[in-house]
This record gives sequence, structure tokens and C-alpha cells, in this order.
Amino acid sequence: MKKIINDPANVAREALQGLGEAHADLLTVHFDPNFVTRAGGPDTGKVAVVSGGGSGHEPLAGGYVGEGILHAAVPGAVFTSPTPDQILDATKAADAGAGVVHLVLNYTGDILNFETAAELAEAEDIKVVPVILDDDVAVKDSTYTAGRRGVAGAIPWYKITGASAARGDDLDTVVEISRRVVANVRTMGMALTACTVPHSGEPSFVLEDDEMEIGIGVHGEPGRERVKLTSADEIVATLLGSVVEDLPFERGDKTLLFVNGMGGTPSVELYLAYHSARTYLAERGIEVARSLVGNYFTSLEMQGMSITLLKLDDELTELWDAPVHTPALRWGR
Amino acid sequence: MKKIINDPANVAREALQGLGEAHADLLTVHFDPNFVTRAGGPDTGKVAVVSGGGSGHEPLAGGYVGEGILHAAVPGAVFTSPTPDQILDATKAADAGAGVVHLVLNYTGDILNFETAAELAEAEDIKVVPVILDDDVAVKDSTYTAGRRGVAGAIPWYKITGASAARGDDLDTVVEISRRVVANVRTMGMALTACTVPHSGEPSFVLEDDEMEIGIGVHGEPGRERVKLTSADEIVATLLGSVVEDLPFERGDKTLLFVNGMGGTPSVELYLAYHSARTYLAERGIEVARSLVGNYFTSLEMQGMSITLLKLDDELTELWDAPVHTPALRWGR
Amino acid sequence: MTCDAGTVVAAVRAAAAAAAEHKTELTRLDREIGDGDHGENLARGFTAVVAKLDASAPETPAAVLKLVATTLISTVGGASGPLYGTAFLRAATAIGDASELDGALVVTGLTAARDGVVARGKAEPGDKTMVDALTPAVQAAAAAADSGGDAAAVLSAAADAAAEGAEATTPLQARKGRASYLGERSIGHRDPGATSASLLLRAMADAAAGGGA
Amino acid sequence: MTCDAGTVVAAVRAAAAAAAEHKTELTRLDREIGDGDHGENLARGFTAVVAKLDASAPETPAAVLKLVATTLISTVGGASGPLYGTAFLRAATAIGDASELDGALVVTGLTAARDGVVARGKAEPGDKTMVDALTPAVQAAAAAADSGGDAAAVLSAAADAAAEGAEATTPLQARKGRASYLGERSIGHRDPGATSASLLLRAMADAAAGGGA
Ligand SMILES: Nc1ncnc2c1ncn2[C@@H]1O[C@H](COP(=O)(O)OP(=O)(O)O)[C@@H](O)[C@H]1O
Ligand SMILES: Nc1ncnc2c1ncn2[C@@H]1O[C@H](COP(=O)(O)OP(=O)(O)O)[C@@H](O)[C@H]1O
Ligand SMILES: [Mg+2]
Ligand SMILES: [Mg+2]
Ligand SMILES: [Mg+2]
Ligand SMILES: [Mg+2]
Repeated sequence: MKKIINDPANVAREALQGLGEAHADLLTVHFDPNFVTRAGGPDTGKVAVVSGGGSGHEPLAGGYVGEGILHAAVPGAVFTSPTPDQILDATKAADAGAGVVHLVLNYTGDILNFETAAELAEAEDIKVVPVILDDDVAVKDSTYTAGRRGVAGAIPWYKITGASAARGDDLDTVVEISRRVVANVRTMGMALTACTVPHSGEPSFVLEDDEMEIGIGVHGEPGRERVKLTSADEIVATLLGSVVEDLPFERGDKTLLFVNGMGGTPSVELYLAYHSARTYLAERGIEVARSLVGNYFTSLEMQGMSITLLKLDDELTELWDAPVHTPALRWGR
Repeated sequence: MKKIINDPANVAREALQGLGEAHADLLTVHFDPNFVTRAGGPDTGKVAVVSGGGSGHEPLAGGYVGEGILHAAVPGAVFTSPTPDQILDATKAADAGAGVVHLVLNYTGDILNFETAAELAEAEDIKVVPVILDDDVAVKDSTYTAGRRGVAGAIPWYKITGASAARGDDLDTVVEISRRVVANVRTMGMALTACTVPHSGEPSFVLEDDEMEIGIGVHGEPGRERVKLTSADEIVATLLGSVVEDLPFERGDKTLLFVNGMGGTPSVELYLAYHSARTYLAERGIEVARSLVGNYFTSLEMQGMSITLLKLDDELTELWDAPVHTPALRWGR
Repeated sequence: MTCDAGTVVAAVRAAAAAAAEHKTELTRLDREIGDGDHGENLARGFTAVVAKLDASAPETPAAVLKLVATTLISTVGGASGPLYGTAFLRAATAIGDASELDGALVVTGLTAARDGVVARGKAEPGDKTMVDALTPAVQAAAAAADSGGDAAAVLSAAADAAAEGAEATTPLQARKGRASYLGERSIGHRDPGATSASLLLRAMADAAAGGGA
Repeated sequence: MTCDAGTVVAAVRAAAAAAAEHKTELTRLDREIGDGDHGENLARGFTAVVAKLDASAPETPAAVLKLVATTLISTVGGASGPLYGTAFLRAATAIGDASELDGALVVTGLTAARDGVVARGKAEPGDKTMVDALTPAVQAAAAAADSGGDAAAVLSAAADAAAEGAEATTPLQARKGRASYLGERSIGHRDPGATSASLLLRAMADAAAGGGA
């Protein structure tokens, strides 16, 4: 295991400390239990948006706390959903009386822990509505699985939900818009290498030099299939093929195209893949109206990428464009 | 070699195509010869700032073209300085009649090619002044070397030089400020893994599982020494120790602390190292007034990091804070 | 042999020791079909449980189990945190304020625990989850209690059946939890949660058996 | 044997073939003490040179060399691009408009080339650069011309001396170029630029020798 870390047990905590120190103007990191809130405190009169998940996905979720997007984030242990007490404290800290939306990625652990936290919050008279993201087309949503995973679609989902709250929408509206993103966003990922959970010290799986894993999740889980490494164009066609046919995205659709690195993928490869994806979509008459390229939802140091496509309407586009100011996403101010 | 690429010979070109497509609102990518300019054309009446180097360092340099920073960037082949004709064309495209600053990283190839381009530009009546960055304290500046390398200090150097040009400073002033950054910035890097130049297909060096390379450059060159992998705190102490004693940085100094990933280093490790660096500097009474954490000047997919410290005065701080709008750096608008 | 609060504390401490001892093995199993944290999750939770037990002396078996439940819920996270938390919480509620547990009360507690896991996680037997260890455990416990077993004997029967149930998850295709993402590729690996359930039961049974000494 | 523009074209094409043939080896040498692109850089440059030669027919030896120079300058990049570019450019200028090269003119051209590299790169002999191949090459060329050698013989002597010079860079510590960053760790590796210089000279010498046939 090659990492720049101290005690493997303290990785998530020390990274959070760094996040808090580097961005003290934007956010405040709380410990025991761990959660991140905006530096300014609750957003008076507005719906609060809270998310979280395991650590090891940085900049998710703490890096998205700030104006125009999340009010609080709750990081669990590495690749482990947070516990209800963390989520409860974050929810209480974020709540401004207009209700709280829990943005939950669809994993058994996250669902259960957020469920418990929501019950506890309701008991303290905070209205909580969960919205669940399950954008990963690599997993078939059937009675034979825990349902699709929530993966990189989280970034536009956070952004647009947060922008709806920021413009003063009421709880029902924020939830409707958030669910509209879920209904219109699809993602699929792949990995060139596995990642190593610090306390485990062993890679999550082993790929030969000429192999890649298709349909990977964001926790170093093995994916849908292991195949020979091919060209960027072929990889993009595989990922986008599944994504496009799933919704389906159609000729004339206006989309946001998001090429996400898994943590160890350099910018040069992501932009190369983005170019390939643009070409693929142009051939099918699908318009790319907005773009995002970078390591935004990672799996530790894994090399690989996911491609996300979100079908945009005018309102979603406007909410995507609205100002945001966080460590990981910033524009308009 | 595991990369998301097509033909290894086309990596730099296809990534540039992606950059141009994803950020058509900000910049224009030109081919044959390759260079990147702002979408808006020359900046009327202002000094133009042009830089470049090999490809494989993305988002450097094309990702820094935009308002408030570079007017043009010239990407060579992977890890190879650009050629004079590219640099000349970029210089001509950026020039607005107030002179051009060439921001050159101190490598023999870059110096020679920018020198030739400057001669050719002068022949076309464009006033060009080169400023050379050599911030890498891993290399001793002596008659026994080609001098110190220019490494991650380039990011604050670009930013502050560009901000000086943006506020309308004349050529002499922009050059003075740019040289002030060079005089006050120091960097040192390390690697956990090597990188693989696409057309070569072989890693630039081989490290055992328990080894790291200290004093690495940004081209997969082996570094100053190969040692056993240690903790983040010890690595940070080694890097910052050299950086701090070199200038030297002293108790009471106000600084910008920049933890840069080499391309394959995830955010979680960079923030952890940032926290360690903050602690190190706090113990020595060195104030961190500004921060930057991320993969900003990379060596393909190399895992590792560099730490840069820039001593700030009020003017440099103000220029760092000034608005910037590029794919890789954005604030204030 | 009695099974009072002290015995239950000893059993929980034994479970904690088992979680620590098998941490690497459980994590390895979870790496194969999950995300490689199950051992770490349980070890973290039970370390916190032991710290709580060191600092307080719950007076009834139910109070011990409730302390375990709340501690696991607030320290484990993941899927197993709320599921084990619910299991211990439901068991505590089910056994009421009894100061000693007999075989029948152990069956009551185990049944409530299993039902709680099913209620929260919605897994059926055969889905390749901890339910595949808990369900045979409940059946074996009931049988042992019917034939007059005391608390320790009932727990021991439950542990044996849980071990077999865990073993039997190997050929199954997962339909719940992370392993379900793998589809057919989950076949051939033992479920980490079923394995931990059997290990915890075994440790508690052994401690309960020795507990009166 | 004459050494006219056609012979020089043949020599340059042979040099291009050598650059392609030794690409991997030169890149490997550069990976050890540089950044692993020298072979790729030269191959890219000489491929462009061949394309230019296919499309035009320069009429004098100097015109051929000038075409090589400008093409290398605009396609190679790195340290070697401007250095080789300068070398060919200075050689072209030095030999003037001669329609054929004799031994003495080859010496003139080689000397100007070497001086150009030194003027641009400021390396001294012993710094572990291409200068360590070019300097002995110039000396051997001059000696061969003094003893009456024709163009091909002079080039051949230069190539032999360059090969020895390149070989002799192995034990040196680099003081110029990227290899200098390695300090003592540069010792024990042959310099890629000195190696390419000797390979290019050898190819040109062989082509010039066969050129009159
Ligand atoms: N829906 C469910 N019902 C019952 N048990 C489940 C369910 N989902 C997961 N589990 C159990 O949880 C175990 C995994 O726990 P753990 O690794 O700690 O959590 P996570 O999967 O969140 O990383 C699985 O091996 C399985 O036995
Ligand atoms: N200052 C210099 N003078 C002469 N030759 C040099 C100098 N610097 C580098 N070289 C030569 O250039 C070679 C490296 O060329 P190349 O790899 O193509 O460029 P780069 O070092 O920019 O990657 C070295 O092996 C050396 O022979
Ligand atoms: Mg987990
Ligand atoms: Mg190079
Ligand atoms: Mg797990
Ligand atoms: Mg080189």
C-alpha cells in the first residue's frame, strides 16, 4: 500500500482537519461526531440540504459544503456510511426551520443510517425528507439486487438540489427538483486499478496489466465484468452505450456531460475521454450543453473514470449555472 | 502501461481537443502548430502573458488560460518543450501591443526554444521579456547542474503575473512582479510511483513497494534520493524542511501554502498532507495566509506530491486574490 | 449456571474479543464481495462497547444489550451497524426486565433480534446475508430450549447452526447488500455478515457456558 | 565519389532511418537519466524531415542541411531540437553554396555544427552531453581531412570518434541538461544525446560512402 498517510486509522480524520484549515472561510469541520457545516451557520429561512457517505470519496462530501449547494455533509469511516448520531447532529446544525433534505446514495448502509437519523430528527420536530440517488446503470435494478448504486451523478444532483434551496424554494419544490435530477441522470464507471482501504492494506481486487473492470462502483467493489484493456474510444463507447440506452437519451436531448476521475486518473486522460465522449454523443445527435471534467467523486487512489449524463431542461440548466462557492466547485462568485 | 488513451502518439492532441470542447467559452485551442489562447482574443492595451512546457502536466498550461492569468499557453509533446514556431504563433496571437512576458520553466529545452521564439518575435517587432522560474530546491543551483528546475511554484507565479497584467501594469512592472514571485517561491516534491510516458510504454523508474523518491522533478525523472516510505508527517517535514531553510522562511512570515498532487494522488491524501504541513509551519511561527490543495501541475499519473511555499507581501496577496476564470483556477467571478 | 447481567457482560466482552480476533478475516471476506470494511467496522464498534462497559455497570441483561445496541449504532455505520444495532435493541426489548435469562428467554431474544434484522434490511433467507446465519440459529435455539437447554446450551446450539448457515452462504448468489452488485460473481464466497454473526454467537455461547464458574 | 546535394539527401535519409531504428534504445537511455523522450523526439523530427525531402529537391548541400535544421527546430522541441537544429543550420551556413563537399568542407561544416551546439547549450567537454560526441568527431574529421580523406572518409572518421566519445560519457557525472539533476546518480549511464549524435554520424557516413555508386 503506497499512500501519503500517518496512522491508517486516522486518514479520514486528518484529511478533514486539512479541509477545515484550508477552507475555514467556507466551512467548519466538527469532530466527535464528525460532520461539516457551512462557516456561516444555518441559511435563514431556507431548506437545508445535507448529504454524506463513506470517506475515501473526497472531495465528496465535505468539499461540496458551501453557498449554493450543501449545508452540511457527514463523512463516515472510509467507505462506510456515517452513523445516525453524526447525521442527526449535522441535520440539527443545518436546519433553519424550513425543513431538511437528506441526499442519500443508494447503499444499504446509507439508507439504514439516514433512516434512523431522520426518525431521531423528526422526534426533535425537524422535518426531514430523504431523496435517494441510484444512477449507476452497471447494476440492474431488480429484486435480485439492493438496487442501483448512487455514484457520480451525485455532483450535479447536489448542485441542482442546493441551488433550488438557495433560491428559496420550499421543501416540496426542492424535493421535486432533486427527484427530477435522479430521474434524469445516469452513470457508468470503470477501473484500471483497484484501490486500497488504508486500514485493510490490501487492494480491493487485483487486475492484470492488460485488464480493466467495467461497471465498477465507488468503493473498490469489483464491477460487472473484467475484460481486456481497450482504447479510450472503446471504453467510452461501452460506458456511454449503457448510459444512453438506459434512460434513454435521444437525438435532440440537451445534456450535461460529466467525466469523473476515480482519484488516480490524471486530467490529461479525463480530457481525452471527454473528447471521445463528445464525439460519441455528437454522432448520435445528443447535445452537450454543460460539462464537468475532473476527480470529483473518487475511490481513494483508484485509476479509472465514470461518465455521467444528465438530461437538462431549462430549469435544471439554470440551477446548474447558479453561483456556487465550495472547495470543490466554484463559479459565479 | 495502464491509461485511458487511444494511439499513444495522440494523447496530448486528443486531450487538447477535449479541453477546447469543454471550455469553448474560455479558450480556443489551435492546432498545427498547437497553442491555446483566450476565447476573447488579445487583451486590448494590456501586457500579454504566455507560458508553456511539455504536455503531461495537465491542467498546466492550457488549463490556466483565461481572464486574470495566462493569455496563451504552448503545449509541447509529452514532457518535451514546445518548438519555437508554436511559441511564436502563440506570442503573436496573445500580443496586444503592450509587450509579452514569456513565463519559462527552467529546463534547457524550454529555455532554448523560448529563446529562439523570442528572437523571431522581436524580428516581428513584438517586445518579449522572458522570466524564468527555478523554484525546485531539490536541485542545487551550481555550475554542476543546469540550474534549478521550475516546478509547482508555476501556479502562483502564473496567477500573480497574470493578475499584474490584468490590472493594467506596464511590461516592466509585470516583469518585476513576476520576478518577485520567483525570488520568493520554493518547492520540493516526492513520488510514491513513477509515471509512464505514453509513447515509451515503460515506467520512468521503478520503486519497490516500500520505497519513495525524494526530490522528484515533474517529468518522471528520478529524484535526489530513494528512501524507505515513511509517514506523511515525516515526508512533509523532509520537503518543508528543505523548502523553509532554502529561502529561508522565517517566524512571522506570511505565506501561501500549496500542496500539489502529481496526477495520481487523491484529494484525501493531499488534504491530509496539507494538515501536516499546517502543523509543521505553525510550530515554526510561519503564517499560512492563503492555500491551494489539488492536482494542479502533474506528471501524468504519478502518485506523489510537492509542497510549495510563497512568501507573500500585501501586493502579492492582492494579486493572488484578484479574480481569475480558467478551467483549472477560478474565483471572484 | 445462571445467566445474569454479569454473564451477559462477559458474553459481550467475549464477542468483542472475537470481533478483534477475526477482524482481518472478516475484512478479507468483505473485500471479495463487498467493500472490505466489515471486520474493521465491527472491531471499531465492539472496542467502543468494551469502553462503555468499562465505565458503567448495567444492572439487567436487557440493559447490557441496550448499551451494546446504542453503541454499535453510533460507532459502526455501514449496513452492519444499524442491523446489529437493531438486533441487540430488539433482543433487549423482548427479554424485558428479567434479571436472569433461561433458555426460553434466549430464544425470545434471538427471535426478536432476527426479526429486527429482517424488518430493517428486508432480506429473506437465501439472500446471502447475516439472516442466513440468524434464521437457522433461531430454529436451533428453539429446538434446544424445547429439549430443556439452559441459556448457554441454547446459545451454543444457535452458534452451531449459525456456523452452518454461514458456511452455506458460499454457493449462494447475493440479493441484498453490496455483494448483490456482483450478481453471479458473488457465488463462491462466504458472506461476511453471516460469518460475523456465527462468530459472535459462538463467543457469547462459550462465555455463557463458562459464565457461572 | 562525389558528395553533392543528392548524396547529402541520401545521408540525411539514412540518418532518419537510424533515428527510427534506434528510437527505443535512445528513449531507454533518456529514461535512465532524463525524461524518456529523446528517441521519440528525434524520430518525430526526422520523420518530418523525410516528408519535407519527399516534397522538395533542395539544390545544394547547404540547402539540404538548412531544410533539416528548420524542420528539426519546428518539430523536435526539448533540448535536442534547438541544439541539433542549430548544428545543421550552422553547418549549412559554414559550407556556403558549394555544390559538392570535399573532406575539408565536411570538417568546416562539422566544426561549425559543434560550435553552434556549444554556443547555444554552453556545455563543455566532459559535461556528459552531445558535445562529448561532437568534439572528438571534429578532431578526428580534421585529422582525416589532413591526411587527404574525401567527404565520406572524413565523416566515417568523425562517426568512429563520436561513437568512442559517446561510450566515454558513461562514467561521467552530468553537468548540463536534465541528467544534471541526478548529480552522482547520473554516473554509469550513457548520454542519450551523445549516443544519437554518433548514430546519426555513422548513418550519414555510410550513406555518403555508398552515395557515388
Ligand atoms: N439488507 C440486508 N439485510 C441483512 N443483512 C445485510 C443486508 N445488507 C447487508 N447485510 C449484511 O451486512 C454485511 C456487510 O456489512 P458491512 O461490510 O459492515 O457494511 P457495508 O456493506 O455497508 O460495508 C453483509 O455481509 C451482509 O451480511
Ligand atoms: N546544454 C546542453 N548542451 C548540449 N547538449 C545538451 C544540453 N542539454 C541537453 N543536451 C543533450 O540533449 C539530450 C537530451 O535531449 P532530449 O531528451 O531530446 O531533450 P530533453 O532533455 O529536453 O528531454 C541530452 O542527452 C544531451 O546530450
Ligand atoms: Mg462499507
Ligand atoms: Mg523532454
Ligand atoms: Mg463492507
Ligand atoms: Mg529527454
